[in-house]
Amino acid sequence: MESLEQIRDRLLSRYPGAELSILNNPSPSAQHSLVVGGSAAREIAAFLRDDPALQLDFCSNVTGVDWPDKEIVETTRTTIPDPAGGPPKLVEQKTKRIQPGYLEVVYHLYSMALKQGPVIIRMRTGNRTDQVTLPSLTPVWRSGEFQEREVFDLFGVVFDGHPDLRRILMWDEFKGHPMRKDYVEPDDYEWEPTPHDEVLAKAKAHYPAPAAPAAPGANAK
Amino acid sequence: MTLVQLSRVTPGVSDWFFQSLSSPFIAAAGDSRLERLPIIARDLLTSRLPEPWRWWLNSLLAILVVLFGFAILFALLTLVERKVLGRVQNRPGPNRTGLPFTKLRLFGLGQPLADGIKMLTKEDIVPRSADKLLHFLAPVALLAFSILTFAVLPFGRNLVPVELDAGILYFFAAGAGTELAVFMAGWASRNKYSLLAAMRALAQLISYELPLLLSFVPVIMMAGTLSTTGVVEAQAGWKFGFIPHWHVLTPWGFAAFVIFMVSALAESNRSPFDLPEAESELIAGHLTEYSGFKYALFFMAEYFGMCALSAMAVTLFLGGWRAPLPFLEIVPSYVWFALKLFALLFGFIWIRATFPRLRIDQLTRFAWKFLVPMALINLGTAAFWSLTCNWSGPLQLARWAIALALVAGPFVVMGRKLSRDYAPRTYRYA
Amino acid sequence: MLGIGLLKGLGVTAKNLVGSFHDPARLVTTEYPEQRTKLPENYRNFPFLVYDGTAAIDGLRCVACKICEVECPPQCIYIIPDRDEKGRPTKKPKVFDIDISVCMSCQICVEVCPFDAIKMDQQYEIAEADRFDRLLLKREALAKPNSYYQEIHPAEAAQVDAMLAEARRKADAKAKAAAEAAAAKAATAKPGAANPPTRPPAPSGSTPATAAMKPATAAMPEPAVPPVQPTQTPAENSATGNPVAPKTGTPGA
Amino acid sequence: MSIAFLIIALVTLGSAAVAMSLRNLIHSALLLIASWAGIAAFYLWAGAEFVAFAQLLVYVGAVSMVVLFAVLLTRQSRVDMAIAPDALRRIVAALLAGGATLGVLFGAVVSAPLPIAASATPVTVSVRQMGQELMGTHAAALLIVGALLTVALLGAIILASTGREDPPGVAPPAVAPPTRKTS
Amino acid sequence: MTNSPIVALHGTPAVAGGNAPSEICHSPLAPGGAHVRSVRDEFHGDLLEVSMGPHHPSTHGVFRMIATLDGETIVKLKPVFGYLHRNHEKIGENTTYLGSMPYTDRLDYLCSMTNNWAYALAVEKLAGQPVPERTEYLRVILAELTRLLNHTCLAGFLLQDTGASGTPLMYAFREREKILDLFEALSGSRMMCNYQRFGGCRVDASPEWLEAAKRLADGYNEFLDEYEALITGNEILMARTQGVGVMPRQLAVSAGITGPMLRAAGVDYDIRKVDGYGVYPRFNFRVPLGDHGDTYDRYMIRVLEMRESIEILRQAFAQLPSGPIMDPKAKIRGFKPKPGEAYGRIEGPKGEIGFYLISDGGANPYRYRVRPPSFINLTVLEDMCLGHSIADAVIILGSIDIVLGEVDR
Repeated sequence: MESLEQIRDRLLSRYPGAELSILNNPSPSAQHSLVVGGSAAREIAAFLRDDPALQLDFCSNVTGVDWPDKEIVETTRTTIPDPAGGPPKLVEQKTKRIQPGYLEVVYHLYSMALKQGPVIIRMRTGNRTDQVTLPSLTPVWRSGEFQEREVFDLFGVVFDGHPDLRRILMWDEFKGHPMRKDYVEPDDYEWEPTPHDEVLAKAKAHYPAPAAPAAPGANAK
Repeated sequence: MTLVQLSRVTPGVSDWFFQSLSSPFIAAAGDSRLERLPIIARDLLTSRLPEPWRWWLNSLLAILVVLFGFAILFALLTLVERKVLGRVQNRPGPNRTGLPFTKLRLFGLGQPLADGIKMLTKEDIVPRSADKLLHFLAPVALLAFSILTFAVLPFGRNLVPVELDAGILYFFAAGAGTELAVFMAGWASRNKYSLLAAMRALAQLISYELPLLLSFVPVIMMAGTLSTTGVVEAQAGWKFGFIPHWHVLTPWGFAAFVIFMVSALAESNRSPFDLPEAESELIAGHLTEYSGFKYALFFMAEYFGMCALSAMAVTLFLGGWRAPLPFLEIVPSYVWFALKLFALLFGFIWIRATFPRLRIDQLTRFAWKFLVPMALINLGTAAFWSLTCNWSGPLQLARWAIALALVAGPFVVMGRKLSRDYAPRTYRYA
Repeated sequence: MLGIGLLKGLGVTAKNLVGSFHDPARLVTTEYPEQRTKLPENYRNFPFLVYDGTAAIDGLRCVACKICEVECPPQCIYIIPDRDEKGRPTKKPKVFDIDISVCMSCQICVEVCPFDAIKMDQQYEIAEADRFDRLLLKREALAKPNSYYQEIHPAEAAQVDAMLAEARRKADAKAKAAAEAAAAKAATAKPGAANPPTRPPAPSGSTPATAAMKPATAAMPEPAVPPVQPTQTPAENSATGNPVAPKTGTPGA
Repeated sequence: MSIAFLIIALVTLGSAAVAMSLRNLIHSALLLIASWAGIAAFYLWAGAEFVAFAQLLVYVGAVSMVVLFAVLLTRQSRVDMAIAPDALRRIVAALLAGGATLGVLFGAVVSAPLPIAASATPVTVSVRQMGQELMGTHAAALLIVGALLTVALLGAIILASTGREDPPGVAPPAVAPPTRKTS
Repeated sequence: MTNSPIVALHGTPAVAGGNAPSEICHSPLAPGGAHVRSVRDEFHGDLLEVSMGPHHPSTHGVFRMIATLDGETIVKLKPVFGYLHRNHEKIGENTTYLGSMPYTDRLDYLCSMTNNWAYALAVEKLAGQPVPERTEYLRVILAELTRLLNHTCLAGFLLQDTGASGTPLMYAFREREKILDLFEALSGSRMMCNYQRFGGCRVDASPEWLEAAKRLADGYNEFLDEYEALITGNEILMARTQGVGVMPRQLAVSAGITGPMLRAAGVDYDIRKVDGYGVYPRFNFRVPLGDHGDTYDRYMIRVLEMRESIEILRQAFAQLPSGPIMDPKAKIRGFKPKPGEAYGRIEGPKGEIGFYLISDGGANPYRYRVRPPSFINLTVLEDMCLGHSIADAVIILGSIDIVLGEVDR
């Protein structure tokens, strides 16, 4: 099985315009992945499936991952020469930078013909609010049909070219995407019979009558 | 000699009265006291009455005994069916219900009582848009037709409710009415899908009516009469002392018996052909809009139909109330009839416990492409059998061989054609 | 030939029908509630708190360390540690609730509890009409004697008790050694100022468990082999030292 | 004229008459079947069991199904059940047809040598004799009856097939391949 | 009973339970749970739209199929999911690695041992955690016992769908009970075993337990012979299942079908042979392949796989080493794998069940994804059912072998 670098170089040679980069996976499983730019994704996928050396005809797993905006605090140390001729002072400046988040879709590809291990490709959306469309790979691997609908349903990634993009697990009138990190569930969503700590706080807003008739006596603080 | 003479509606003097007096003197085989017990009991009850009333009372007695007997048989049959089904599936079957308010379990004998009460107390919902009269009439008609068929069944040596010259024809004429009742049930519930399902059930009933009728024609040909007692008479006697002359023990008889039983399965909507209540039947077939006691009536009618058809099979093929061996004649004839009937009913239940269900198109193809041709060919074999009845010695063996060939040959050929594209497969390993 | 498969099928059902009358393997129903299947020793239903000695509440082994509350996946345990009059936390739970309508009896609390204070019960007939009050088991309802624990999990209980005894013996030995050392030091430094009194050895009742990380296997049941095997110290790893699932009366196996 | 005869006559004629007047097609079909059963009762009253059961088996069992299936499958809409407006011509035609059949029947009944008094015990004709008689002298009649039944069956099929849009010969368009865009 | 707010709460209209998609108008709900209404379609005449489920006797759990019928044959079939959806993956992200282990029992609730193993394998791959020999063998034994249990149940359900009144299902459940008793004796619970841990398993198998398991494995071939005598040669079953629901090879591979369904279509892909995880390379066993890819093949492949599983069990009992069942350095509490991601998969009875974990160094996984075999195997349900009748659709669904806990997650 070729290494990921060789695959990337062959892809770059065939599709000079595509943005391809290797994402290193530090864990001992060493399953590194190939980040594919959005534009030529479907051709690259078709190539991966039809190339005689690879024949990745089995798309085992399609996963959505939500990377919210990250606040990165950079501390830059600058030495300022002391105007009074004293020893230079070390000043740490903390610059807060918001790294824009994105939604990511990970495809685990295997080859049933050559029985070869996973080649993992990732596609990333522009950001988490408006640019959330990605080219759908269902025309290449039909196994993506339900899984991409699930990523659309739970993460909100719009796959263009998907034959039947609808919600699959939640009911059609459901608003919002539950698997996103910043998803706030409606507070009467699932009321615990014996609430304590923050669930109790949320549940209190829903008690019609005076203080916590339903909270069992034992939990009286 | 008859128990009651229904056929002569005219009040003309019927001749049963004189015959019943002369019965003790007929040196019929096995006329032990036990044998004539039912007739003695009947005479005891009706001897004091003047002439015209005695006939009414006798017919009333016969009706009561037959109806009461089959009602109890129905109740027992539901229990026995669930017990046998349970035992086949390695579980004890219903054994909790016994006498109400007591700890007595009675091996589940209280189950029919419990089911009856449940069915009686269930609410009987009639859809608003239903055709009230027909909706009510359907189960009644179905039950009436299946009870009518009991009139000609020879339960014992001279225990046939109505001695009709064309008894068998009467049996199947009454049986033909069930289709009408199924149609009424389907139509009256004004539900498009129960009508569709009723049409499907009708297709099944009609396509299995033909093999049913064709399979008893050879018996009539051999017995030479259409009356049920005549058929039983034709199966009297034993060959070489221990092989009874039952029709089932002849090649054509066995083939006709198998066709008859398979068609009987389909006529009473039993196991491989129980299409109406298959869940793939969109809803619940033509019984969708029925509940409560009407629903129970439908099932009572199905069980009565099953009992009537197996009783007729016993009469036609298994020698009616005849004992299998000469020295077994001491056992009264009605006991033999009951034993054979229970054996066939057990066969029905056994088949229901084992076989999956056929699809509607496979079911009708099986009837038209396999059963009807087999029945017609069987007619031919029976004709050959009757023509060669006077062959003797080695020719007898040839006669058996040819008859067997005439039965087995088409069976194998048509069997192979029918199951052309179904065969157990062998698998390769990677 | 058409029909052979059908006949074979009838043969199988007939064999089962006849078999159900004489072969116990062919009639497998145990008619609950009259007959009951014997529960294997490892069977677990809902947790309960073990207490030593006779006094139910203050004999509890639980020290309200809240490890189980944190580790419980459906978060159905709720503990409030007890405080004595001066506000210092005593090693006893004032409130210890388990909501068995939420608990899924996964026994992770038993696995992570360093003090063997919580074990899995085998009581399964606990249907209730009301979903709240009676399915929320309080401390009093949860506490059960160690003898009960011996009764339902004999092998496992034996191993746990042996370990506790071992830990207690080692704690006493350490305490005695510390006492002698202190006495010796006091003797040498007698002319000096009197030493502060040595800390009385911890009350025997609730010896803090050895801080060493208890391997998960130790809490598991021992083989039902009659002699209680010496508890396996983490280092020594004898071949058959593993806690094994005891003999199981698997009916009809 | 015994009471039984009167009852059977009343039932048969009554159901036939009501069958004509009902608007609900299925009810009239069922009443028609009831009148056939009445005729079977007549045979029974006359002592001819075989014919009665044959009638029951053939008519109530089989032909009734054909009629009911035909009625259901034709699915005529209600409108053409109404009587046509120019009633005069229709009345004259009806009278003519009715009068003709009445005359023929009356002639047959009068001229046929019916035995006047019902004999004491009607001669019991065994099924065997009837079989020989049927196959021997009346074989032609048997064939005609067979033809009549096939005509009835064909009529039902033709009635049913007129309603379908495309003539039965043309197979319905092959099922379109499942377009991915479902709704 | 006090008027608890629950009743008040759930009475409110904005209840979160949700209702069925609105475009299916609720025509008379008939027994058997089938809403039916007629739909006019331009080129078919009046079609019949039948919605079977979510509580329908033949759908295995809360699964719903909206089938559009033209008379008898199916023209369109739309599966509807989500009735058992509880967002298992979000729960996985809010619980520790160990805390998710009991939840994996609830995925495919017929085969909890293989779910546990798949999750443990993925976490061990993520953290590079070694596993002692004895545990590897115990895992293989329990996985093959689960495969026996699952395939026996499937054969029973398939026959139940064709209408055999429960007899094959009862025989299947009689054998399943014996295996569940073994699991209960070992792990404490029949179906919710929660038995594997990262780097080992919880309880060692006692010699008596192993003896009982060996007896079961030896007796299983005898049961299978009796079972096949009842079913495999049965002409009615062959008529109902042969040639029904055919799935071509290319469609199977492209649609990501795995497990017995794939091998019934003739594709030689068994993860036990391909990945060689655990100690499977040490056993020699064969992988049966079908040629027609129809419902009968899917049933037969599972029966042949059961015979192979018995073979594996026999070899595993013979080679089972003694020794520790838990890696001493494995941590139960405070298990924080280094940042990174891993995808571990095993050959579950229903197909390839895999876990994809992304760790950010914390106690909870950053992303916890389950690769559900029955959910993905349902992709081809419509392609297989077109042109068949409703009675066949019920059997085709049965032959796919789905469990709704895993489909809806």
